[in-house]
Amino acid sequence: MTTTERRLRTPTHEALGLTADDLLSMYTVMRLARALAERMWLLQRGGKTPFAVTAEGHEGVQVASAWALDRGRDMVLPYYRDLGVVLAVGMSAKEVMLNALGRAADPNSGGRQLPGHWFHAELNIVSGSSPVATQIPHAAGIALASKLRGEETVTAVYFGDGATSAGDFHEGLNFAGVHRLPVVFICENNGYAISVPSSKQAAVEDLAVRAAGYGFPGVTVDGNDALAVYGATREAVERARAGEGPTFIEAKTYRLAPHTSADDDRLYRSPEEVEAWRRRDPIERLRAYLIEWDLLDKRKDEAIGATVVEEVEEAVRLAEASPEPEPESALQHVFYEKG
Amino acid sequence: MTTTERRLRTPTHEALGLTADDLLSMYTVMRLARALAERMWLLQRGGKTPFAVTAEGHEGVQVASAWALDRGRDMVLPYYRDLGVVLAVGMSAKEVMLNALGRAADPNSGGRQLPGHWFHAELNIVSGSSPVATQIPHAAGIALASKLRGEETVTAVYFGDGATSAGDFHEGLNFAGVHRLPVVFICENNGYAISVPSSKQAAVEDLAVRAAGYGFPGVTVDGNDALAVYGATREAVERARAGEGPTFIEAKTYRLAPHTSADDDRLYRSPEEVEAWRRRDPIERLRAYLIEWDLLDKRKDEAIGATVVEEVEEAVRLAEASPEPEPESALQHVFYEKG
Amino acid sequence: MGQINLLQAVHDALREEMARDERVFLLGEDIGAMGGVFRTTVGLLEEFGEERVIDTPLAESAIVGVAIGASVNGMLPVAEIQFADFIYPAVNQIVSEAAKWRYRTNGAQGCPIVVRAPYGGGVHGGPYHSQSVESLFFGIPGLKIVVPATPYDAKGLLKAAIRDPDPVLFFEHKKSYRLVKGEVPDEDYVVPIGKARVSRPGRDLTLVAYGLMAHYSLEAAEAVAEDGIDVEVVDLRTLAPLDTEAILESVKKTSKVLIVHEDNLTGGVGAEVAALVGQEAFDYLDGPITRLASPDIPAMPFSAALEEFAMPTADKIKQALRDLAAY
Amino acid sequence: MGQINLLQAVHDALREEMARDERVFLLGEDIGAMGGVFRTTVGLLEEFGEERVIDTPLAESAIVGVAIGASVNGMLPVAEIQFADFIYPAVNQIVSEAAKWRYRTNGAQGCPIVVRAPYGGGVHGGPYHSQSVESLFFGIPGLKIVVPATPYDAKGLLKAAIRDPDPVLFFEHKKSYRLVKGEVPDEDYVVPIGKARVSRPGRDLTLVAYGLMAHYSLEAAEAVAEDGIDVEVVDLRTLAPLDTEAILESVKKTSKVLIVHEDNLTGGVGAEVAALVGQEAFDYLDGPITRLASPDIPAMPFSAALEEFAMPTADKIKQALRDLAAY
Ligand SMILES: Cc1ncc(C[n+]2csc(CCOP(=O)(O)OP(=O)(O)O)c2C)c(N)n1
Ligand SMILES: Cc1ncc(C[n+]2csc(CCOP(=O)(O)OP(=O)(O)O)c2C)c(N)n1
Ligand SMILES: [Mg+2]
Ligand SMILES: [Mg+2]
Repeated sequence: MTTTERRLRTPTHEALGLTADDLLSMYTVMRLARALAERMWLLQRGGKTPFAVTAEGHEGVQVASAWALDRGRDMVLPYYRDLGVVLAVGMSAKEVMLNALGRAADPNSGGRQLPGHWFHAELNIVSGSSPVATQIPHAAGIALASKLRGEETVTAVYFGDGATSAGDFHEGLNFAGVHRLPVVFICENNGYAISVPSSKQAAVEDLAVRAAGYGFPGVTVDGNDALAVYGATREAVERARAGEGPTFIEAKTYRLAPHTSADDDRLYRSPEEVEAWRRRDPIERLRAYLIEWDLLDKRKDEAIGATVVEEVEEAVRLAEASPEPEPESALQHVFYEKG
Repeated sequence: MTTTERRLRTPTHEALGLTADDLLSMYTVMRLARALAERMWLLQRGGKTPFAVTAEGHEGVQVASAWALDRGRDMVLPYYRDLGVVLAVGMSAKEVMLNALGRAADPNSGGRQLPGHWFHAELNIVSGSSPVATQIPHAAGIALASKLRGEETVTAVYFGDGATSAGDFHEGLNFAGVHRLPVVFICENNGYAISVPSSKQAAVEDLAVRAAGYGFPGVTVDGNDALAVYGATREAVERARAGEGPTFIEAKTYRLAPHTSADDDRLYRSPEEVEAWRRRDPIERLRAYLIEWDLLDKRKDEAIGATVVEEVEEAVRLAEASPEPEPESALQHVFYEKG
Repeated sequence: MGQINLLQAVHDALREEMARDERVFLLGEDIGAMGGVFRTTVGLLEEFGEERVIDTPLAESAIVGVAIGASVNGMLPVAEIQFADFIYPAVNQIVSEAAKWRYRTNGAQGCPIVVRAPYGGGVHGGPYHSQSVESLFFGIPGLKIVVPATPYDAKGLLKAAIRDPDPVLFFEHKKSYRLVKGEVPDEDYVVPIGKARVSRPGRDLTLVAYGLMAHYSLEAAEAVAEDGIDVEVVDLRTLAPLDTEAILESVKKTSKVLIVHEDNLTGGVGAEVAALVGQEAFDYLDGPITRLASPDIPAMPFSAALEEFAMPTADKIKQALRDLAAY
Repeated sequence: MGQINLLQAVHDALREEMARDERVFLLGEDIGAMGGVFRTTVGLLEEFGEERVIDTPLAESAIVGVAIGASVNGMLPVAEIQFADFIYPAVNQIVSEAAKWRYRTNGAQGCPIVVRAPYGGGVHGGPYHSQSVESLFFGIPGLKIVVPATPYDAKGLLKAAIRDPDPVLFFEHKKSYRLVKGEVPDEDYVVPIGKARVSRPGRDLTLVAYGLMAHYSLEAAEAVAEDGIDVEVVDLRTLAPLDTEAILESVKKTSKVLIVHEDNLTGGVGAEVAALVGQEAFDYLDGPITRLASPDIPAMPFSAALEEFAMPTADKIKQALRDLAAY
């Protein structure tokens, strides 16, 4: 783009009300999510943890959508893949690594749950489990509570395309629709539920059409276009905050890595397919945008890369030095314990 | 309508491929359903049975939709309100009364289930329970079996508007959509789930819009217009039989009586509302059509009425004379028993 | 102090807790304008408004799931499942979510919901309106289960359940609603969760029961007293956590135990009571650990003849008491 | 005759039954192209085609509900629940529908489905990939529950389950899949549902177990044999219907019983075994009815330290055997 061309157009991020700094921070968090993910694979392969679940390819939808929330005020229900979401709302790399290694100091669950099962009371990150879709009715309940108290809090709930087949998806969206609750439903549609492709999951091209059945808008966005995701989510958040009810956002994306460390994705998809999507990497795409608008150059980008790597390594160091839970503590906290 | 007017138009039933005899039979079954219902209230109030569930007002959608099925070939999954459906596919008044009184000879369950919980293996009526919506995935499974065997059987499954909020509704329709199964989903939308009105059940005007989310057509028909219901169902049955997949039919109707004998509908709806719907009685409407087209006159109508009453009284007599189940038989048939 | 029935006791507990604490709200099917199919919530919509008495869509998983969400966002929801028989669609939310919330957050957060459900047979409801479902949830760590027998306990325990920081399943015998009457004080009180009650002291034999069967058991105990058999009746009131101390104390005193429940025999709560006694009071036992329960069939059939055959009755309990006493 | 692992035994049973009877088909998540997340269905899609090996949407209630529908329309479906922990959304279909179908049709029609699910801990799966869920279904009339310990039993019991006219829940310990190997004949055979197996005869003490714990129990029994304690190990194999005869026969012989399961203690299957023994073998008993199980927590945590603490092990069983023998 020439300088003249640039002068003639409004940059997308400005049109969306994002400053250059915002956008660079968003980009940095996306890179941090990627770097943490890559480090998790190394830890898992190196025997430092038996399990890893990561989000390569999902950073666009995760970070950009969470960016549209009011941090510390809005409620967030991520699912196991949402590393980018929890980072965007403020979880530190160290906390993520304490979780990845199952340490006693892990704020998510103190080593009780599998990695990727997020919880952080101070950050309004609501505890999630493994059974798919159960968090969707929770989101409705959380939003109902906010509404009953007359707060303007918005609740954002995340899930995959597979989750849209579960009964709880339906019951949760229907409840939110009936009560016009301030919820944003964000579906990260990566075309697969482990090995099951979209064609076997639903007989529709766009899952967003389902929103019409619940009486609220549904939109499909390119999940690898962080700015598009941000725009769609911001609009949904504004609608919710204004008392206009829920929105369903379907962000189409792709998982570049296996489902989890227990998966072998070569059993159900071709290297060509993965490669094609790798060329649409949301991080590359945002990088290209930043460079196009002169908000980033090679030097600055490398500096970001270096900071991110440092942050990750520091997190790993701290987490590895952090103690395991005490064996007998397994008996605690089945019920409330005084004191 | 004058004779000339009549000559100039094709009667709706003929356009739908129904003979005058067909239509009169359909009308007779609707009247039988009504007469049985009214008799059940008397039996319940007279202490002959502790429970009754009836269908006054639903006869149009029930009888006319079932009329579009291939009796003895197609599979039918009625819900507890579907007295008209089971009569239309061949259950006798006597069998209905054996069921209403919980007798040992009741083919539906030998007095084990509440009245209205239908089952008749020979008539392809599939056993139903009380929990709402569970039959919807069953219908998908039944249709899947037909499809796996290459049969051209169609499966029709019935449920109320309340059932459309349950997870099983969603999971069942989605499964049927993915596999393009030969199922017709028939929703008898009477505006209430016991006392809960439509506005608290879903945030949409027409539930039929949900079908789009499963990749197949949804239609809304006037459930009190038997001919419209018949037409919509026949089309859906033909689509299913031709391998073109499921259809969702929403028939809007009204329950003229309380939910069951345990209900007091005055707690949640006005006499005026009930009265307004009484004026749209599907039986009256079909009667008017028949008279309009000279297929029925007062004398013939009275004769039908008399036959129906006789059939009902005979059924009550036989059922009352039929023995109760043996107490110890309560222990039988938890599992398969040889011999 | 006045005589009220169990239905009224439940109603009053809900009403008083709603008045006492703004965080308390109700959700369920037909609880609003209709006041509940059993009329336990009559008048509450009028008094507290549609926002706190919510008629939900027909979706039990959402009823419990929404309650869970609201509870972790500062509210104290009381969910009604119209009949215990319809709690099964909510099992995933109850077992995977409510029961495990505190454990998986390492104690940082609880899930203070109450799930109320009318249970039990003897009302000609057929197999889907008569079930006792407690054994399905019994033994799921993280769940409290309460089954009150008297209006006093129903009111005091429901209040305790609403104030409890953890999820509580609260089962009300639907036949007891109008059948069982009793004294209830006017002032606010709670009955602690986890404590059984000796509803009749006795020396010869311990009878452990709960819910409607606690009444039939008392009736049977009084009857056999005439034959000189002095039965101690322990009304469990709370099934989880089980009051093991109260059970053991009684059995160690009497040396014999009969356990009665309406739920079917196999895998019922009675099995755990029996196992407890067989391990912890073995040396005190003077006769076989005996259970009386419904037969292993899928709940009572509709036909009166079949239903009567299936229900445990005071007569059947009397017979079992006599047999065990004679051992 | 060859040595195969439990995973292979399950696979072979499925394959042979599909070849034997056209009515048999499979449905579940990731069972097709992927061959199952544990690889139990590898190659079956290729051999039998997409119509008989159906990758379903992520919807457990539909998986079981569709299976039920197909079963009452002449098919013999085998549904896979990917982890037993995810069976809860299907509880309504299993308990309200499959379990009650024959009863409510007055015996006229059954519901011959099999629901397979990998269960159990010790695999660093955390609380949602480690659960033992049998106690939730145990005692629901109309359900059969099978938990094989050996490849021989897994293959023979799965074949029996597929041929059974009623619904069968079939739980496979996921840690056993590759850990446990054994001889399996080449020819077709079934192992009857409802029969326990004495996997080690002994005189001093009866040890009742199932699943992975049946192996740990054998190991512990061999170890204490060196101290002169001769343990009889009864591997239940089927939990419902429980083989009460086999249990009682053994206990009447040995006079002492230890019951071991991985499921948490309270309300587990062990309680029913204890209750049975306490009632029917009371006069033969020479020591307290003893249970060893996981503590009452919501399944094993992820951290290795916590998980090890929670799992019953051969060492813990040995200790319990010694204590009971010394009583
Ligand atoms: C109720 C339930 N069933 C099955 C599983 C096993 N499982 C874990 S993740 C997953 C696929 C989820 O796919 P999707 O919702 O598309 O999310 P993605 O992993 O693709 O981001 C499955 C089947 C589960 N966790 N919960
Ligand atoms: C899962 C479940 N929840 C609750 C009930 C109690 N119940 C019985 S019928 C009914 C209302 C059903 O309404 P709808 O589906 O509209 O059918 P209608 O009775 O109006 O024909 C309810 C809530 C039930 N049977 N099953
Ligand atoms: Mg996906
Ligand atoms: Mg209705």
